[in-house]
Amino acid sequence: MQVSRDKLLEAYRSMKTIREFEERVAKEFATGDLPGFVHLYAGEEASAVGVCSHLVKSDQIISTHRGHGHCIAKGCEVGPMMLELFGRKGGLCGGKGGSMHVADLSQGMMGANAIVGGGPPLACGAAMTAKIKKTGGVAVTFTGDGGSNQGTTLESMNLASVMQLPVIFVFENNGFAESTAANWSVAGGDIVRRAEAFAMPGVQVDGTDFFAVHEAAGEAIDRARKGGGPSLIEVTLTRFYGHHQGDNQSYRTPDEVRNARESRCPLVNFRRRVTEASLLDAAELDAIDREILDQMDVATAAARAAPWPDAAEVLTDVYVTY
Amino acid sequence: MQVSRDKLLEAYRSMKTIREFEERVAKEFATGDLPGFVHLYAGEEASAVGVCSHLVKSDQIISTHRGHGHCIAKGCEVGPMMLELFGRKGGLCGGKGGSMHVADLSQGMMGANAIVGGGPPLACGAAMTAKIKKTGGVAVTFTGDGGSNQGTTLESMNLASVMQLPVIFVFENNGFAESTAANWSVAGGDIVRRAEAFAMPGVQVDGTDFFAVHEAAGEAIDRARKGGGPSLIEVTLTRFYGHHQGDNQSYRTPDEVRNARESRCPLVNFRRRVTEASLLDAAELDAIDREILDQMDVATAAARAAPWPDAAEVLTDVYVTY
Amino acid sequence: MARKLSMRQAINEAMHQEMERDESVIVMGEDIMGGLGVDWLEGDAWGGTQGTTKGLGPRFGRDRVIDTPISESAFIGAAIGASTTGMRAIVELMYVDFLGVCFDQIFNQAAKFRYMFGGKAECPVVVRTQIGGGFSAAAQHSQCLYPIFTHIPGLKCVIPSNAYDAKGLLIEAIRDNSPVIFFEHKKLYDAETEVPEESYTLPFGEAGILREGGDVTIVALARMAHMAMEAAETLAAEGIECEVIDPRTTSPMDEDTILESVENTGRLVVVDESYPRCSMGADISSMVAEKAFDSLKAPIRKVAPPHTPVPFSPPLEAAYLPDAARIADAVRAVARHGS
Amino acid sequence: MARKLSMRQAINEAMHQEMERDESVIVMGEDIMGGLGVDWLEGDAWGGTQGTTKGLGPRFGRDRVIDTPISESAFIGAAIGASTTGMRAIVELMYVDFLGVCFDQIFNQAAKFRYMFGGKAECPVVVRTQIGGGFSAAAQHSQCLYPIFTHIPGLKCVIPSNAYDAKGLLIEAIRDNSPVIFFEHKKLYDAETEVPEESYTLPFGEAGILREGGDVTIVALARMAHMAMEAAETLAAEGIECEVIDPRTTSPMDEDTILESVENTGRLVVVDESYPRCSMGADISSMVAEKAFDSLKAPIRKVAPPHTPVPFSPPLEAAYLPDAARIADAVRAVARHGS
Ligand SMILES: Cc1ncc(C[n+]2csc(CCOP(=O)(O)OP(=O)(O)O)c2C)c(N)n1
Ligand SMILES: Cc1ncc(C[n+]2csc(CCOP(=O)(O)OP(=O)(O)O)c2C)c(N)n1
Ligand SMILES: [Mg+2]
Ligand SMILES: [Mg+2]
Repeated sequence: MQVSRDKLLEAYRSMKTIREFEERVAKEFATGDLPGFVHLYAGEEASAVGVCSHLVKSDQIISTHRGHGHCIAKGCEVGPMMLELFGRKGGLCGGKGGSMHVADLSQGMMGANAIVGGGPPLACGAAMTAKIKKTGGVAVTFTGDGGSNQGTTLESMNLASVMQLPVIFVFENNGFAESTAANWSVAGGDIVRRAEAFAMPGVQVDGTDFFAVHEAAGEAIDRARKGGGPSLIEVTLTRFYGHHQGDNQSYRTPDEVRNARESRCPLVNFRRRVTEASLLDAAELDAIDREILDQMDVATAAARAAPWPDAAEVLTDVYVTY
Repeated sequence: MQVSRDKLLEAYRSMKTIREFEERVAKEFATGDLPGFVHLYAGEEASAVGVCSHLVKSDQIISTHRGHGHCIAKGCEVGPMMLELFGRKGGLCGGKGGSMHVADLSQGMMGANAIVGGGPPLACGAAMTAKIKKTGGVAVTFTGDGGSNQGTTLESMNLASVMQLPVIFVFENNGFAESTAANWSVAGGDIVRRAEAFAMPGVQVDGTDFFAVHEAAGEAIDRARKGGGPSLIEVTLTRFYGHHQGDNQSYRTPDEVRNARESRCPLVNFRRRVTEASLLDAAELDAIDREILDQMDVATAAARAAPWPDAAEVLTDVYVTY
Repeated sequence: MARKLSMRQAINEAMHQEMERDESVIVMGEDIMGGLGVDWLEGDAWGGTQGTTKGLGPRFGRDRVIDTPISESAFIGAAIGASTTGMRAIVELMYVDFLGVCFDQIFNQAAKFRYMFGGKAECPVVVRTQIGGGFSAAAQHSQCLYPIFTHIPGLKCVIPSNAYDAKGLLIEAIRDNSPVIFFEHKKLYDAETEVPEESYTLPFGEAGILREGGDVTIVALARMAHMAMEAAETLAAEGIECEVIDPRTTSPMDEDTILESVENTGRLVVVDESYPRCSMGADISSMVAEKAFDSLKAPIRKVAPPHTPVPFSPPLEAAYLPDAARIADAVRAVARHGS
Repeated sequence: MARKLSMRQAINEAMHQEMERDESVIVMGEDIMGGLGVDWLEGDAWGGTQGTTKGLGPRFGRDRVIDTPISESAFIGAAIGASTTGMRAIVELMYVDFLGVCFDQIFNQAAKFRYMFGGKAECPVVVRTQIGGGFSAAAQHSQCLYPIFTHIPGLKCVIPSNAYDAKGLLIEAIRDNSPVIFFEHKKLYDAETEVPEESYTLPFGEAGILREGGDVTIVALARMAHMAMEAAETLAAEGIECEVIDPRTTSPMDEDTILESVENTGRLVVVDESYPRCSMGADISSMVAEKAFDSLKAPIRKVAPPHTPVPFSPPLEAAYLPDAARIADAVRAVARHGS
């Protein structure tokens, strides 16, 4: 699949934004000023961006507890996201959701979701809407290797298949669910073998390779748009941080993490690939890098300076009528 | 697999008992004196008996809403079962359970279960007990084609596989879940393809052929006893009655049901097979038939004559302490 | 307004009229049309286990009347997802007893979207479900469980006691932009009342006063409203005049109507078919005990089943379920107290 | 008895002692040992998300300390199945908020076996789970939900407020032959009390009297018991003496201790962190309003969060959760009433 120069620049910007957002969140969390739980997506950027670069605003995605990357890839703004993570006024969810519930329905982002396996049924529903209204839209549900074992996920695959829904099941297999290895928890080791069981096309791709993800997603999404039903994509990748901030990662060797940052970094791979092939040049990428770092400074400073939500907000938004 | 004469007689008796129990229940239900819902197993006998003839008392099975056949195959007594279905004192569950909850833990029968997909997790637990205590025991969970799509069933298959539990997933594919055809609701049409997805052996057998079921179950159970982990068996069969008594079966042609009774009857097939091969003779089978009909007369008369449970029973058996 | 309909027919008519009026309304569930996968079949095979969805499929087609596999999390979640992205799904949880295989989608997803997302989501889904005992359907098919849903912020709960209310409340539910759980008592499907042909709505949070009376207030829902009326008849003959109130929706709850009545009678009996702990009965009685304390002339009595599962055998089930006789006893005790 | 333990340690010790004593006790859940599938790893990778199961794996081995995939229905169902066939499983539902993906196994299976099967089944399973707010864990990780479990006949519900109670109640739970749900408030794991080294049990259905006082009774569970004690201190300085009662188990519920106290004080405040409708607070207040009606000198007051999901942002969550100040206000209002 040919990818235009503009698309490449956009993809790089998106991946880099995710990376720097996560690095910044890690730093801010360490100060103790960031409330709640955070689960970082660093290392997995090519999955979110490789998939979402095929989507338009009206397509829907749904994410997991590890949701920042999917938000950014789907077009959520970094400033309101940072405000949300800090729990401040002006946050993407008014401070009511936090990291585990960032959402922006106006961007087709149906939310991070703190229930493992919570997303796939909902994505089937978004796909139903597209199918009934004949919009040509698709829905994508991102799920982890751990989440691939949840019954709600599995039955959603059957539902999507028998209803021929335009939904893509993207399984981000980062090797672990908390501290439990996917090579144990996923029977047979591979998630992709479940595609066949539910009679849908499935493919396993290297999640450090943006182009591989992009191509696989393109095919699946195109098929779905044309009425060809659901697909499964298993993306193998590595998370650079622990399960959540605070995880001591005793189940991985320090080398493992270090090596991953060197050898399994989607950004490094992307940069090497596009510069070696002279598709983009290093200087323009460097410029983007600088821009993004500035953007993070601005977003963080703004979030830290922002007021808290009013206490009266506790009582609003529960029903449509109050 | 060779089956001894005694085993064959026992199998026939068990299948015929199931059949006549169900025919009698159908008749009694039509009088209006049988309370609640009943789901009849007639036509599916070779599945329950083909599997359970490999089991000993300490092995555990768990069933569905369509549970009478599994009960009888696992050794529950017909008299107390009939009392239970009539809701009388002396019923297998003291009249508290009824058709959808007949159970006899002393026979390794963990109960009919009125929640579709309720059984598989529980069977995994019984298998865990056997595994931890190293008894060589196994657990069998019977599930329908409809139940094969329930997330609880699917995730139980993964659990059993990664834990290598001695549990057999028997899927009784009778073509329908209520009025919904399995060829629609099961993605890809076959349940057996899911075995591969969860990395366990799987086989599809003709459920009108006792010998086929018996052989497949023998292999799976033997493997499980030896520590070889779970297996899946899809048994294709036909239910002779509607989903429940009262179902008008508008989704099947009258011919379909009539033909099934002729061409897809496990009892007819069994009799033909064993008499043609001179393994058993027709006269001894006829004798068994008469005995069983008598037994049903006795059980029904006893149930009709039995007293109701005392109203005070409402308050007992909820906790172990009251 | 002479036409009579059963509650089953009234519910069916409500869905027909709303599907006609609004293209975004869809209906989903197991066997709601039935026969899916049977090529030669035309029309409804079942039309739902209770026939409540009959005729919708033939009229509106399988695109909008959607049969599902048995996977409640997936298809109720899908109804919720669809309703968050532009549809208005009416989805059947065949029996409320099955909530345990799909409750997450209802209570953590549908109920919380709007709040968690800072008011930026709407989820106009209706979950229709059967409740209640009386058919010897035993422990896993006879529960009420509406207290569990009423407990959850973000869900509205509707529990009609008759055909007229059912139609108006269901249409209201379909048009409401919050998730609504609509509980149908299986013993009431055949009960008839007059029902207007035209479409109409009844507001949530407005109790019905089924009978006026100045001696004792009885609050009762669904089938228990009928039991309460029966008791009230008996009691009237004894000279005790009961005011019978049917809250109709438990979330929102019409506290005012109940409180006004108790301010007048000073005596309250709450009848509830749900399990007795953390129940609807406890909820209402506690609310009144707090807000009408000074009016109460006698302790509030709750009439409820014992704290056990629902038994199968008919005489056991009869002993288990509240009935008119037990309600009348409670009213007599309350009426006598302190007088 | 000078040794102090945190509630986390007390819970851990209880499991250690019971596993030592009884071979049939097993522990199951996600990451309770952790690191499964990592060949080179020895010992605990996590020991549970809260460290409550640390050391059990190294001591008793993976045969009895069983990590699971993320499939709560399957593994909680398996714990229930194992406990019905000879084991005594302690299984972790990591957060109570996840009940929606597995509740069927708990409320329709474990809770009902004994009854449905006419007394012929026992299911000595313990489900341990985290509850409560206070960590900005937001709407899907901060709920209490114990009213839902308390509603269900056949389940026993234990909600300890301190390390000493937690140890004794957990050992009792493990030895009990009925299914027990054991709720651990995540804000209390670090709270220390003196805890005897030897094994001991505390009976279910016996409330603890945390403080004696003759003016107002406060009933409060888990973290709210601490808030109530804080409020009681403040109020004592104002001359209002509170009796603070911690029910410790909500099913069975020690009604007598509460009723006796209210007969003495005539005034009651119930504090409950769960959602306010069909809640524990409503349950207790309704029980007292019925059974101690003649003793009540003032309306019972409930202190509870508003009827909304739990918000994320710290100041919002603080405004949401009941605290000592709100409890003290309620007590003052009750104390003043009619005097
Ligand atoms: C139903 C449910 N069970 C358990 C959890 C706790 N939990 C949160 S994330 C997680 C691990 C998820 O692993 P995976 O799906 O591989 O996603 P990853 O964290 O690797 O992105 C667990 C067990 C939860 N949030 N929801
Ligand atoms: C969780 C749940 N959903 C739905 C039902 C209602 N129901 C009872 S039996 C049945 C069909 C089951 O079909 P299948 O599994 O094929 O078994 P069969 O009846 O053919 O033996 C349904 C939908 C139920 N009891 N439990
Ligand atoms: Mg993972
Ligand atoms: Mg079937």
